[in-house]
Amino acid sequence: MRIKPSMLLGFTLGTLSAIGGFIDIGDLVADALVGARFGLRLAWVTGFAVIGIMCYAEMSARIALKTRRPAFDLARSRLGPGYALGGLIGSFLVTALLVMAELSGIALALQLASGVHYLLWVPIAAVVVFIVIWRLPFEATERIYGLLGLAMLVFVVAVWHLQPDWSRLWASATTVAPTSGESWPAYLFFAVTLVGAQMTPYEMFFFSSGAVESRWRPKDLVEMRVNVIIGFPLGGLLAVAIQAVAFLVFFDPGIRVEHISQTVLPVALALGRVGLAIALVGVFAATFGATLETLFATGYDLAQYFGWAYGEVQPPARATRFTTTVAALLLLSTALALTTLNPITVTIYAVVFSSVLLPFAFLPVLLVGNDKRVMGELANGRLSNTVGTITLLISIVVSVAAVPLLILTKAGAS
Amino acid sequence: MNDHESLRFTLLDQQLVDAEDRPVGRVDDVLLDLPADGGPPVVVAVLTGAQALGERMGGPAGKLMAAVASRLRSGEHRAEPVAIPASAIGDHADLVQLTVPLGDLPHVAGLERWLAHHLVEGLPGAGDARD
Amino acid sequence: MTTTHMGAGTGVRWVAVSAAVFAVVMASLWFGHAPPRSAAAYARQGAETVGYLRSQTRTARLWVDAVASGSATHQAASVALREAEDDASATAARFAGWDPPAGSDAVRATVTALGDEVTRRLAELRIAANRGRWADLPGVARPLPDLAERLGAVADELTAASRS
Amino acid sequence: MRATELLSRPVVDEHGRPLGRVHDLRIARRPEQHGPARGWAVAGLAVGGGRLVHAWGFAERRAAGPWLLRKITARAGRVARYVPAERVLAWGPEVVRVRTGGAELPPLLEVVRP
Repeated sequence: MRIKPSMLLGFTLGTLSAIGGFIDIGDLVADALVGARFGLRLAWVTGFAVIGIMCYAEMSARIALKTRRPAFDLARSRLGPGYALGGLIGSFLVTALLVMAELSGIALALQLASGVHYLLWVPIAAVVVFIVIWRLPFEATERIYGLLGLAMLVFVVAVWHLQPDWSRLWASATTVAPTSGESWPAYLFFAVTLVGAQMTPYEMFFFSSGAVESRWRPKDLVEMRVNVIIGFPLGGLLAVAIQAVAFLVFFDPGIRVEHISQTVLPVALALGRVGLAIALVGVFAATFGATLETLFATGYDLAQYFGWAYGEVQPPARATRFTTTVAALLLLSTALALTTLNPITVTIYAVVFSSVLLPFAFLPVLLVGNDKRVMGELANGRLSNTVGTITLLISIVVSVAAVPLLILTKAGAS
Repeated sequence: MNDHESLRFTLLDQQLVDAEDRPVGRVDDVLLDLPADGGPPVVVAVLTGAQALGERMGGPAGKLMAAVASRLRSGEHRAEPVAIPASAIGDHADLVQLTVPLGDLPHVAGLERWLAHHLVEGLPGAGDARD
Repeated sequence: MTTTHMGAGTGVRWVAVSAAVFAVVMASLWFGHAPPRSAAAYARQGAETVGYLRSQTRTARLWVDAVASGSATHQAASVALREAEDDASATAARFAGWDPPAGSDAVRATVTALGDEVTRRLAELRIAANRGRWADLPGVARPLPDLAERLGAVADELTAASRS
Repeated sequence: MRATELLSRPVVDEHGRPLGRVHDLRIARRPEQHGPARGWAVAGLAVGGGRLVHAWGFAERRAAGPWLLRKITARAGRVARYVPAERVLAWGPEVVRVRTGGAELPPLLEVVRP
């Protein structure tokens, strides 16, 4: 079979969503932190998150290519403007924190590469992000960062080079209980954190809006599904690899992960300077891609709520309210990053609050996926409905438990 | 079977696009009129914009939204939300399609135009707002 | 579609809801940031603090090893060593800022002394790295494993004390 | 009159007995002779049942699943009734008054296109 260039091109939409959306600053922090404290005992959460986000990304993209209506559009038309406004404000606040954290992530990667303090890199990163938003076409952007993001695979290689005791890894991965010295609330808090870091609603909003922007039609269904089936599990694999290397290097000495530098340290120990350099490229690409995704997702949400023109494929002057929103959010996040607020702490809070919003994002998608009058023959099948319902129920539990656990465990400190 | 349809699912809150498929806004409310002869109410216009939406939602948040939206508008019509007459509405399958281009609706998407004119167009590489 | 007929009660309800949310937020902040008041809680915080100091010590040690074996770049290592030192001094300062409950003066003395020692050792590493004395770094780092052992022992003692 | 003012307005019969609230308006294209507009007229009201059942589309059976949501909304969906516009005596401002003649209103599902 001959592979057409357009297929590769379409494929990168999924790769970018996976690398930039699945592996972002939230994962780089949360996975390493969790691996160091709980080994692979929370890897099942990643498994669940991958399946859940695959289900909803597929559903929302299927709806988008049938109806040209992305996920946030549905939230408003199905659940009313009041409900959607709550979701909009919530996701706006969470994403503002996330953009700040992702920008800091870019800066921290550059700091580790150069030795120059990250605060000096923050405004530079913001300017580069702005230029990319302003000038670079959507597809070129996602191709570049999707491909660079593959550098994150170095974490998978590092697992082998650390010559682990595989039976110990397996035993850890198959245990659902906190490690000794850790409490159940802390264990559950980090389960929530991982869900928030890995099932972020903005992935779904970005993916479905991207499908509308790329003018995918029902004939692109297979291509879309290939993206989902390859992209998100790849992201999940990377997440587990980060947990594994942190487990192998940090668990026994009792090291707590507090910095991105610690996330990449196991790769340096396993693969030397070259490995470290590749890991830094991966971190850079993942956080850069995620900065763009979070910014766009927020712009999309606002534009879709009010019905504004939006789009990265449009020149800025054709979607001025969208462009202005994105630019304003970028400015706000840059200012926030420059306050020297600890980006790691901000990340933890952002992903926890993000997990609170999950059911609000999922419900309308599930409803429209079942609407035969809208979806026709592309309506949800039994698999989508079963997985979707279970994911929705779990996300409700997570949403309710997230903030009490955050307070009870003092953000995982004890 | 009756050929009536749900206002909630086919009109209210739906995306409005103009004759050239440009997003215009959403159907934030629907203006009804009771005919003098006693017949059922008829749809005379769809309302779009944050002013209509804020008035619809009510409460502190809605009032704030309506007030801000009204402030951002200019001209003598600012007390009333932006209305698009029912005569301009065409097809409404997944999106509500207007039969006229955005250029023929001077009150709609005012902020979009203002930003294009005052902020975005002046910058290099922004593209043209009017093509 | 919910709020079209809310009438006069709306304003009152908003005030009540806002007040309740505010109260919960304040209570949570207090819970998250209240200093330890009992001797047991103080000892537990001491154990926690010493545990973090050990983590920072061992992280620094790993970076020194990595740079000595050529696995890490000087840029990355000097950034990481500075982070370890900053973390250690912040950890120590946080604990030192709490007033010890009655009978906990010894705990305070032990923990703050360890905090000072860790910060001093990590500062030496940072200075050596910034002066480019990379060859000396393993020598400067030699006391670290010992220090980490001691920190571990103290953490265990304090944990035991907090439970009794 | 705004359509959303009508939504959630209480509905009573000619004796003032409550019949629930307006949850949806059924609209139909107007015949051409009624002016240049190809606009709509209100054909009837969807009344009774739960607010969410209507908002989520279960009252007019837009969706068959997922199973759990269908179960949760099944009873409330059956309670939803249809009021043809001809039966409406007054559209507001406080309540919508409806002439029932003592008979049951038809279930919404009977008059909605499948």
